[in-house]
This record gives sequence, C-alpha cells and structure tokens, in this order.
Amino acid sequence: MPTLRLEVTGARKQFPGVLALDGVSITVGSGEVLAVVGENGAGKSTLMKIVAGVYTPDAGEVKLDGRPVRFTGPGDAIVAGVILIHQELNLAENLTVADNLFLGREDTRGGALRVLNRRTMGDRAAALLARVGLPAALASARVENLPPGEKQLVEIARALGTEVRLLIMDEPTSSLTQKETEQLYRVIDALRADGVSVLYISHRLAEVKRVADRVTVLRDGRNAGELAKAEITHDNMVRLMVGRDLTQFYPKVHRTGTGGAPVLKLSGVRYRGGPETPATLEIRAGEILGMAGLVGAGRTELSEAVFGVRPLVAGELVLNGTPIRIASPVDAIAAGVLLVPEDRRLHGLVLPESVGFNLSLPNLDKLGSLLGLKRRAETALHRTWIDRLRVRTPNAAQPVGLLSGGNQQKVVYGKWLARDPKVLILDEPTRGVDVGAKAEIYALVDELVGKGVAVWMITSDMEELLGMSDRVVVMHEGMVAGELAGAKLTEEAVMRLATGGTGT
Amino acid sequence: MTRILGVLGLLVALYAALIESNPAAGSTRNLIYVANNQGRYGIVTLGAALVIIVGGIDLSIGSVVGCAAVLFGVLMEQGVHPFAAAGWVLLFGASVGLVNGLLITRLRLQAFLVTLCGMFVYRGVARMIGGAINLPSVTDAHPEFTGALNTLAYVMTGKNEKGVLIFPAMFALLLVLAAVVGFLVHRTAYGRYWYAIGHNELAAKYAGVNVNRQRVIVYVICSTLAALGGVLLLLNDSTISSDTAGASLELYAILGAVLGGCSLRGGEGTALGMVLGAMVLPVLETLVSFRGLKNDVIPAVIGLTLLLGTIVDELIRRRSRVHR
Amino acid sequence: MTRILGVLGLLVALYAALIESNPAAGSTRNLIYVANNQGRYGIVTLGAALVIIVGGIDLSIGSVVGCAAVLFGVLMEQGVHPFAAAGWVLLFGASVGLVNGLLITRLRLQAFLVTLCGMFVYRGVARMIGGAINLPSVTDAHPEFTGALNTLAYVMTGKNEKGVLIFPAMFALLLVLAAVVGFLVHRTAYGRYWYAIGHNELAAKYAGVNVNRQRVIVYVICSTLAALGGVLLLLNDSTISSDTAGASLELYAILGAVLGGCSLRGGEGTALGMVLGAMVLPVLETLVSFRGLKNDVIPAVIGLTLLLGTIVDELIRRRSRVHR
Amino acid sequence: KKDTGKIKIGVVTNCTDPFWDLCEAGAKKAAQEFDVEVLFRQPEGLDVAKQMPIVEAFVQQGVKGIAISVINPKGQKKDLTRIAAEVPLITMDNDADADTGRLCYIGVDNKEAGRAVGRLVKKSLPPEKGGTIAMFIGSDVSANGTARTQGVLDELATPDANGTAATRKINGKDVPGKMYGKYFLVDGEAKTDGGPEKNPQQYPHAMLGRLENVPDVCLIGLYAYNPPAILSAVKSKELVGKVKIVGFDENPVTLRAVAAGEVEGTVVQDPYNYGYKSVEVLAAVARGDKSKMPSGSLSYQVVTKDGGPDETINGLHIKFPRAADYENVVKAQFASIGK
Ligand SMILES: Nc1ncnc2c1ncn2[C@@H]1O[C@H](COP(=O)(O)OP(=O)(O)OP(=O)(O)O)[C@@H](O)[C@H]1O
Ligand SMILES: Nc1ncnc2c1ncn2[C@@H]1O[C@H](COP(=O)(O)OP(=O)(O)OP(=O)(O)O)[C@@H](O)[C@H]1O
Ligand SMILES: [Mg+2]
Ligand SMILES: [Mg+2]
Repeated sequence: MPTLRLEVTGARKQFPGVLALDGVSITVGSGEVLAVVGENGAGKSTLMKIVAGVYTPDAGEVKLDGRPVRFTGPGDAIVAGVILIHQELNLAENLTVADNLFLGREDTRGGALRVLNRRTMGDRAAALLARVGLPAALASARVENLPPGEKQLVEIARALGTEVRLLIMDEPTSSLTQKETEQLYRVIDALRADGVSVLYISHRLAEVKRVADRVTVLRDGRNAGELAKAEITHDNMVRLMVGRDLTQFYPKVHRTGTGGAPVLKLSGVRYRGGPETPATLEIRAGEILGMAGLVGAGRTELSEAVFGVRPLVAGELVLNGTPIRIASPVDAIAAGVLLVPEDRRLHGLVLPESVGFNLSLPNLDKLGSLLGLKRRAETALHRTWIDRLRVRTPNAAQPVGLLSGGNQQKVVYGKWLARDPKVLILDEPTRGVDVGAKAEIYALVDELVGKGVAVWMITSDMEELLGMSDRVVVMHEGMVAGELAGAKLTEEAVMRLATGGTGT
Repeated sequence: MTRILGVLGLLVALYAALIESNPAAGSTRNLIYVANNQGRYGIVTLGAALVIIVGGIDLSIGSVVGCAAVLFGVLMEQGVHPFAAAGWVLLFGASVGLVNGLLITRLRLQAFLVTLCGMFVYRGVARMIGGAINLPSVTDAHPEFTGALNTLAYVMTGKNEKGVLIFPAMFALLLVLAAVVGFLVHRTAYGRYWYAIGHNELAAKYAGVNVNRQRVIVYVICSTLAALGGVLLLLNDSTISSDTAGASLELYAILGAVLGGCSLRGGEGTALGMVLGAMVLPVLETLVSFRGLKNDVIPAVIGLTLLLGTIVDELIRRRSRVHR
Repeated sequence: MTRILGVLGLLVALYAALIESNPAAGSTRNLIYVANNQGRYGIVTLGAALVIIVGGIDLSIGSVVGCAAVLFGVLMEQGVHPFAAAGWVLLFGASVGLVNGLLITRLRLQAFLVTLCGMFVYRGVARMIGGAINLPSVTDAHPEFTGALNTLAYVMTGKNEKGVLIFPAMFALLLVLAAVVGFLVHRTAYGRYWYAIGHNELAAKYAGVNVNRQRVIVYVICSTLAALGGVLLLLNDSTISSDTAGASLELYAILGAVLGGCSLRGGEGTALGMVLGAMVLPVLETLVSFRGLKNDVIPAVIGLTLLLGTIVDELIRRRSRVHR
Repeated sequence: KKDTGKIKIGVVTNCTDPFWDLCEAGAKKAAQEFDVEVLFRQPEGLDVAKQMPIVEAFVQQGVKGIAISVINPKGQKKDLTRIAAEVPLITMDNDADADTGRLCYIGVDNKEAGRAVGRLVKKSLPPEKGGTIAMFIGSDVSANGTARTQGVLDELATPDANGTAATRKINGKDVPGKMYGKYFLVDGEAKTDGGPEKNPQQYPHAMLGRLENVPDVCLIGLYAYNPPAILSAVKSKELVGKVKIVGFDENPVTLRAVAAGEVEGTVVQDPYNYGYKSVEVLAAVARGDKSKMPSGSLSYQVVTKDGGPDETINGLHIKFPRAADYENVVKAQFASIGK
C-alpha cells in the first residue's frame, strides 16, 4: 500500500465554549481528491487550519507522507508543500495581483537584500493567471479593484504557484459562477494527474459529486461517515450531514410566482463609476427575481446603487408607484429596501462584536427609543432569530467573527429579516451555507414572498438560480443582457446570455 | 471585565505605594487633591476615548483646552457674565468639534492631519485673543462678577473663595460625565453605532447607520468636553498663559483612554475603563513627588511604571483568553 | 502618482510664496539653509513613515533623537572618539527599536502605549546621563577630537569649522537614505511584506511571512534613523539640552509622513512622498519668518496652511479616483 | 506685506511666555519712538533648534540688528560669533561670552537676582534660626535657571556655597537634602516641573504634604508661573501665612498676592525694559551711534507689599517698588499690546 499523503488521527480542538473538533480522523492518498462536507460549524475549516499549521490541535496527530509533522505556523506548512486556500479571502488588497501571487515567496536576487525579479515574476504571474482563466493583464491590477470572484481566483492561482503537495480548498467556489467553476475543475484534474492531493470543502453538493474521489462527512466535530466514489450522491451526503432527508429543497408554497404588481422599478438607472448603458428592470410582488451573470458582470454594483451606496447619476427608482430618492443606505432602509450584501465580512458584520450586537444593529430604532433600548425586546429578538435560523453559537454574546462561515451568513440574514422588508436584495444569499440551512432560508424567503415582499436574488449558484427564481435577468458586462422565464429559463440560456450571446 | 483588571491593579498598586510613601500622602486632603486632578484629566479623557472608539483620533484637545481657557478669561474681561461666558466657551468647543468632524467626514481627510492642524490653529487663536489670563484681572475690571466666579469655582473645582480645596468637585463632575458617557455608550443606540463604526465602518454603513453624522456627534462631544476642561483649568489655576495652557493634554487624554482599555484600532472601550485609565497619571505623579525622587529620574520612572502596568495588563488579558 | 501631486503642489506654492516674499529668501544661501532643515526632518520622517506603512506608530522618536544627541555628547566628553561615539549612538538607536519592536510583537502591546512610554523613558534617560551638552565643552576636554568633529560636522551637516553652512549635507544625506528606503520599499521583498502587513496582517501571515520579524526590523530602522537624527542635531546646533532636544519631533515626523501620502491605517506610502512631505514644514516655517508675521498668528497660519494643503490634496486625489 | 523701507531690527526670545509679551510691548514702543521696524519672535520651548532658524532668517532678510536671549551661551558661541560678524548682535535676558563679538548685554545678572530672592527668604526666615526650604523651577538645565538657583543658595549658604548633604526626619520619614547655612533644602535640588502646562501646582502641593506640620517653611518659585502655582497649593491647604512664599517675575497673580501679604516678595527683571532698551540700542547702532549701549548688567527690582527706598547692592542700584503700584505698571504694559 502506498503511503498516504495525509493522515490525521484523533484531531481535537477546543475553543472557549465550543468543542470544534472531537477526535476527527481523515486520510488522503497522493493524487486523490477528498471532499469534506458537513453542516455549518461541523469543524471543517478548523480541521483544515490544523493541517495547514494555522492552529495547533489540542490532541491528535498529523502525518504527511507517513511522517508526523507539527507546524508552528503557516510558513512551515507552506514550506512542506501544504497550501490552504482559506474560506475567507486573505489578500493584501493594497498590492497588485502579481504581488499577491508571490507574497511570501518572491523570486529574488541579491541574497539577503532580496531584490525582486520583476520580469520573471511577471511571466510566471501570467502563466498562473491563465491556469485559472484570468487574463494576463490583470497581473498589474490592484486587488482591491477586483470583484470578489476574481479575488477568489487569484487566491487559487496563488496556491498553484508553489511546490504544492497537498492543496486544501475551503469553499473555493462560493463566489464563482459556473464558468469559473468549470475552469477550476480542469485545474483540479491537472493537479490530480500530477499526483497532488486535494482536500476540497464545499456546500455545493453537485460540485462535490463532480470532483471528489471520496467524501468524508463531519458532524458536530466528529467523523460521521465516508462515501466512496460510487456512493457519492446528493441524498447520501445530505443524510450523513443532516441526519435526515430533506424534502422540498426549493419550496414554492407561499408564492404565486407571477403576475404581482411591480414593487420596485429601476428605469434608466446609471450610477457613478458604472456602465454607460442604463439599466431598467422591475421586481414584482410575490416573485423572486433571479439575477445571473459572470464574475464581475456588475450585479453587485447595480444592487449597491439601488441600496444607496453608489450614487445614481441618471434614472429613477420607483417604489410602489412613487418615485423615491435613495442617497444612502439610511434612505434605502427607511424605504424598506434591504440588502444582504455579498461580502459578509466587509459589509455584513461587525466581526469582533457579538451575534446579538449584529442582529440588533439595523433594528435599534425598533427596540425602544435611541436613548433607551429595551433590553427585554432585544433579547427576544436575538432568541427568535438565533433559533429560527439555527445559528450555531454558544450564546448571543459570542463574537460573530468566531462563528463558522455559514453561521456568520445566517446572522446577516437575521439582521434583515427582523425588519419588515418591502424589497429584499439578496446578493449571493447562501454563500457558505450548508444544505440544511439553505433549505430553511429558501423556505423563509418563500414565505416572505408570499407576504408580498419583492425579492431580488443575485446568485452565482446555477442550481439555486434555477431552483428558486420565478424570472431571471442576466447581466453581461454591466448591462442587462436579457430576461428569461418559464420554459425559456434553462441553464444553457442563462450561460449564453451571461457570456454575451443572444437570448434565443 | 478583564479589560479593566489590569488598570485596576495598577491603580491599587500605585495608591498603596502612595499611602505607604508618607502619612500625609494618604490624608483625606491629599486624596481629594489627587482626585481633583484625576477629574480634570478624566473629563478630557472621556472625549478622547469616544473619538478613539469610533476609530478616530483628536490631537487638537490640548490646544482646545488652552484656547477655551483663554476665551473664557477674555470674555469675562470684556464684561460677559461668568455663567454666560462658560456657556459661550462650551459652544465654541462644540463648533470646533463640528469643524473637525465635518472636515473628517465630508472631505474625508485623515483625522490625524485635521486635528494636528487644529492643534496649531487653536493654539494660534489662543495667542491672538489673549496672552496671560488671570482671574484677579477679571474681578478687578468687573467686581460684580466676584460672586458668580466664586460660585462657579466652588461648584466646578471645589475651592472656596479663599482657594481652600473643600471637596473634589472635578472628580465628582468626572463621575457624572462618565455616567452620562457610560449610559450613551452602553445603553443607547448611539453607543452601538459608535462601536460598530469603530470596528467596521462599512458594515455600519450597510446596516443603515448614518456614519458621518455619528462621527461628527462624537467629535462635537470630544471638543465640548475639552472646552469644559479649559473652563476648569482657568477656574482652578486662576492664571494661565495662552502659550502653554493645556499643551500636551491630548497625549495624556489618549494615554488615559488607552490605559483604560480603548484600542486605537477603534471599537473598544468602556466608560469605567476611561475613568480608571485617566486616574493613573495623577496618582503616579503625586507618588513620584511624595517619594522625593530626583528630577532627572522622574520621566524614566513614569515611563517604566506605565510600561510595566501595560505589560501586566496584557498578561492578565492573555491568561483570560485561552487561544491566540 | 496622485498621492504626491497634492504635496508637490503645496511645496511649489510655498516655495513660490517664499521667493516672492523677499529677494533674500530665494538666495542660494537661504535655500541651502532650508534644505538642510528639510534633511534633518526628513531623516526621521523616513523612519516614522516605515513604521506607519506596517500599520504601527512611533511616539518615541523625539525622545530618542534627544537621548541620542545627549549620549553622543556624553560619550565624547568621556573620551570616546567622535566616529566611535556616533557608531555607539546608532547602535543605541537600533536597540531602542529592538525593544519597541519586541514589546509590540512578542507581548502584543499597543504600539501607541509602548512608544508613549518610550517617549517618557528616553527623555528620562537623556536627563539622567546629561543636562546641557555643548560641543565646545567636548573639544575643551578633548582638543584631539577637534579635527574629527569638524570633519564629521562638515560631512554630515555641511558646516565648516567656523559654523558657516557650505552645502546642504543633511539634505544630501536625506536623499541617499530616501533612495535606500525607496529601494527597500519598492524593489525588494521586504517592501512587499511591509505593505502587506500594514494592510492585512493576517494575509501576510497566512502567506508565510514572518510578520513579527518584519515589524521588528521596521522599528529598528525607525529608531536607528532617529538616533542618526540625534547625532545630526548635536553636530548642527553644537548645543542641546536634555530637556528639550528633539521634543515633538515625532509629531512632525508623522506629519511629514502623512502629508507625503502615508495613511495611518497602514499599507500606503512612497519614498518620494516621504521626502516631499518632510519638506513642507521647514519651508513653511521659513516663509512665516520671512513674511515677518506677528508672532501670535504664526501657529494659526501654519495650521491653516497645512489644512488647506491637505484639503487641496484630497480634492486632487478624489478627482483622479473614478469610483466611490 | 509691503516693505516699509524702515530699518529692521530682529528680536528673538528663548521660548514663548507672557514674560516675553511684556518684552514685545517694550520693543514695539521703542520701534515707534526710534522709527524702526521690529520683528519680534518667540520660538517654542527653550530649543536652540527652533531658535536658530529664526535668527538665520533675520540675517538673510537684512535686519540691521539682532537681540537674542541666549539659551546655551557655550554651545551657541560659534553660531553667535559667526552672526555677530555679519549683523550687530546684542544679547538680552541671558548673556553670551563677550568674545562672541556681541555688542552688549541687556538684562539682569541672574545670579545677582537669585541673591535678591535669597535675601527675601532670609527676611521671612531669619538666618539665625534658618528653616526648611524648597525651590521650584521649570528647568534645571537652562543657563538662567541654574544661575538663579545658585544665586539663592549662595545667599543662604554663606560660607558653604555648595551645601552639605544632610538628612532630616520629617513626619517619621528620612528626607535627604542639603544644608545651606541653617536652611535645609529638601531633596537638595530645585524641583523641576517641566513647564507651566504640566500642572505645576501638584509639585508644591506634594511638597506641602511631605512637610506637613513642619515649622518655618519657605517655598520659592523661580520661573514666572511658579509663584502662582505655589500660592494655589498653599491656599488649597489653608496654609496662607503659615508657609512663606518668595517669588520671581511679575505674574499679575504674584503681584496681587504680594500686595495682599500672601507672598513675601518677588524679584522682577522688567522685561518691558529689555525690549525697549534692545531696540533703542540697536536702532542707534544701525545709525552709527554706539553710545546707547549699557556698560554692565541692568538692575533687577524687588517688589514687596510696602515697597521701600532704593538701595545699592553689590554695585547695583536696586528699586523696591510697592506691589500695588507695580501691578498697574505691568497692566499698562500688557494693555499697550492689547493683551
Ligand atoms: N477561533 C475560534 N474561536 C471560537 N470558536 C471558534 C473559532 N473558530 C471556529 N470556532 C467554532 O468552531 C466550530 C467549528 O467551526 P468551523 O469554522 O470549523 O466550521 P465549518 O465546518 O468550517 O463551518 P462552515 O461550513 O460554516 O464554514 C464552530 O462552532 C465555530 O463557531
Ligand atoms: N477584469 C476585470 N478587471 C478589473 N475590474 C473588473 C473586471 N471585471 C469586472 N471588474 C469590475 O468589477 C465590478 C463589477 O463587479 P460586481 O461585484 O458588481 O459584479 P458581480 O456581477 O456581482 O460579480 P461577482 O459575482 O464577482 O460579485 C466593476 O466595477 C468592474 O469594473
Ligand atoms: Mg468553514
Ligand atoms: Mg457580486
């Protein structure tokens, strides 16, 4: 039997109030792709951080190629060929893409002086970017100017630039659309062929089925089972993860899906820094308007313009028949237009503050007066949403930054659902959310729509788009490329419009 | 809680050392005196701390204190009644804060730069409107103010008309103001907004917080408290010079805030911590005086004591935090 | 680029106003004099700026300058040869930086607190090792040092043995050091690390950068430059007092860095910007002198000019930035 | 600003202080009388690095005379010599070596003035009995500060001007100090407080705590802001009259307290006259007349409650004005520059 690339036995990790890992064991062979799945907070990221030297385990052993290793920091792991692409972006956004690709392992000359070899790094950068399907010209762009999806691709390209033996990807596709995901599959296939081992975490079970040679399921910090290649099916995974079957994954119980009066109308909207062509669309009562597009198609920006973050330079917003002026999120929220932002760490949450703090923040006006908060009402609000969304947290006082990624996303939801929205803009609503919670969120959204709320759902997850939308608008290069509904709403049609083709 | 354990320990140690140093050091009279100094520092510390909580900084505090003190004196010399003059001075403070806040939020200038410029400007204004200010000149010119000035001095600094210190009025004032700040910060929506802004301005904005307005409010509070500090300064010292009044106070105010658990990265700090933090330096200075230390070693002793306190504080905090 | 347009414009305007104010102001002699002052500020500004780039702050700069100057004098008084003394002083600076850096990285104390304590401590050390220091006393005690001291003064401050300023040596030194800093920052891996750490420490850490070591390196560079500033101070002025030498220089250094485009949030700044930023205050001060402004209005004029410069800078930057 | 074409005279002080505002008032007055333009500058905080650029700018602007309060006579010698070779230079308030080429010195002899302070101390605590004294000063490094302190101690100490180390048991604590004559100087040095902005009352306040119930105490304040700070501390502890205070300089609060008998007396230098004289001399020199230069140092004055007849002490003609009168003089001087 060939030695295993990675062997983790009995890993245990205790955080204050949370036993994140309780004796987890996994193995990965060389050239094998092992998918790790589990509900939010099951301990996947914690396990990966242990493997990559970010955390030291309280107990347990990590063996690399048969030899026990004990990394004292990420630097050690990188040297050993273990590369972790974190669930959350970790880029020096003030530097260029090329700088980030080689951060920590620059190609230098001059000995200890470490003078940068710009030329060689430029060439290598171009090659790396090509592997993830990004243009070479991007190498000199500042990372902060890229949309999240491209940042994610830069992270992946960066991992490829090293002598990697074990590549760990913690939800690499959560902000990628189908097209980039396909590209990623090709990258993974090539790595596998080179004998590189891959640990792959994802909540998109279809992806798991596509890439994984084997699946390990975690539940509550323990091993919950394993599936060999042939056993990998959606239902099998769900059963092991959640402990039951999920019915009605994409519910359509409360809404009619068609024919409601327009709630929010964008007519001829242009915003500062946006495309020249104005955007016109309407979101109707009782429907979910899906919005598709490639990474950087401008969906997020358009929604931010509506939410008052990006100033409008032309056009008009009409809410329930009356033109409204939204100059800031304050205005938007007052009008009942709410946004669940795409980047939860940057825009969605105050990470060091507690779950309760974050749930209350946009709702303080409803919890008594500004000068006198009603503690009891606030506690009730916390309890309601932690329970309803099943946020996995020791209590409401836990800093939200310490929750697992998916649980953080649920808190962002809770913030807004506690208000009564008229229009709810969901930008990548289930990024990092596990299947069980997804089902709950979908049910909730369905219920809201049933109550007359107009929902505008921007998503890069094709399954979600097709499953939940009543009508889909596709964006391409900042412009509305077309609209699809009913029978015309197919994956192929969406992709054609998104890549600049025509609707029919 | 652990945020204040360190500074509390430091204070207890300093008070113990003070009382041990000399019987007179532990006398009620001396403790009242020290408390009064703490009050004076503390009031400006509150403002500095609020600004730090929203992730800003205010280097103009010292100059605003000085300028306010000068303005207070000059107004009274010009015949404005002491109560009215104090009111105008607070209004002056509020407008300084408004200007700082607007420059920082509307023009999006760096707080450090804006308030450093303010440090120059208000020092300059102080010099332009007056030189040496003293209360005797005021009462000479306006004997009818004597009563009001004595009342004001008694209520705000605890000194009777003979200059005898009766009670620690400035400390009492600090406690009242700290209670107000504590209420704002810990019990109202404003406090939530301020912490949110300090930690993550964008998230606050996306949550519908009017970030700019809240920032301006905080700068206004800070400068108003600094102006109050100026009024206290003149009332307590009865003579000041426009060149130096309040100088470096911004550093001490920030020091107090940071010792009390505020982080300059924003989003952290408690009202109790601010008070405790501001109490450190006056005890330390008194201790050093009572020990009769040689002039030359005093700055080093102060610096090392503060450093030691900071280290112990961090170690306590770290023990209570299990990981990372 | 746009980061430096503003400060460049400010400088051009100030120089224009200076030359217009008086024929003598534009004389080579005066421009050399101003350049020399800029050099002196600039050298400490470089260090402050590097610390700011990694997201830190160093308030001990002024005291380190003062302490280094005193140490330099005292060592020579004790018979240490001027060249060796200068070497020891630089070593002293490096160790100060090491201590600052280790306290900040290993004990994870707030940079503001550590360096504020340092500000007290090194001022105290300066006082403890010496009072008023004069070069004439040194050469009185050790006539054999006269030659070496004159050489050193000539090479480093551009003054001949009579104290006549021949060429702007301090400015030349600044340019050399800025070139070195620029090289480090813009052309080597270290620079990449510093910018990355300043913007997102975690990203740097996850990329395998030894964040702590890099931080320490930067603090060492900063304090060593401050110590060099101390050597220059004594050589240039021939006399300093341990009470005041270098006082508030940290503020001016940070001001220079920030004017030059560094952001106190870290991760931003260019070597060229640092030099330009440091050049502002000396021209402004000279301008104010040449205009014959009344003493009292000077701080206000300086503050307002800086503020105006900052505002214009921001407006330029904003126009050139398309989004948000 | 238009060039008036008048002769320009530069005056630069050693720091910023209301003391120098009075000097400026005198200089302005003289500027009017002698038809010259005065550039009057107060650099920040006793810092040569802040002072010399101002002097340099004076030289470059072509002033026809410079008056400077020297911060460090020895250290600044080279620069002053160089400048004196270019522009007529006089020193005021604090002198430089005569061989710098400075034309004259306008100011009191700080050591002599210190002796006058010592005499006031002796008046309040007679030398036969002596007493306990503490001194407060902004800086023990600057030349005027050290000279002044030494003057006080010289006056008290005869015959032993260096003092002898001694320890006293006060309130159960061993307090180190030095004996000067029969006077015990607590801690053996003048206590520095770092400047008026550093809450200067706290130091005398703590000192009074340490000296609680000690008889025959005299507190001495040697910089302008020290006497009011001492007074405030003494008042706050209800010790007015019980603890003696001797001051320096003419802060209006000090003068008021002298008039009220709360402070024994204060030694004043008349900075108005420094300014006036400096400009007068330099204006005359610029016009080729060197006769206005004073030969020795100026006389200080000793302000007491009741004043007294002039005396000649150590060759100096000393005035003893009444505090109330002198207060009015100072007020008028401040008023003349709108302060
Ligand atoms: N630094 C930390 N401090 C305290 N608790 C933590 C910390 N990191 C993770 N946890 C907790 O440990 C548990 C496991 O978290 P982990 O991030 O490993 O989950 P996950 O399986 O990756 O979930 P997700 O799918 O949502 O990303 C969660 O309950 C989380 O709140
Ligand atoms: N190749 C690119 N290089 C630089 N900037 C780009 C590129 N592609 C898109 N952008 C920028 O990205 C922004 C649009 O991103 P936005 O986040 O709105 O898109 P999105 O459709 O929501 O994509 P995502 O799925 O990544 O969120 C625009 O500002 C655009 O200028
Ligand atoms: Mg995770
Ligand atoms: Mg998007």
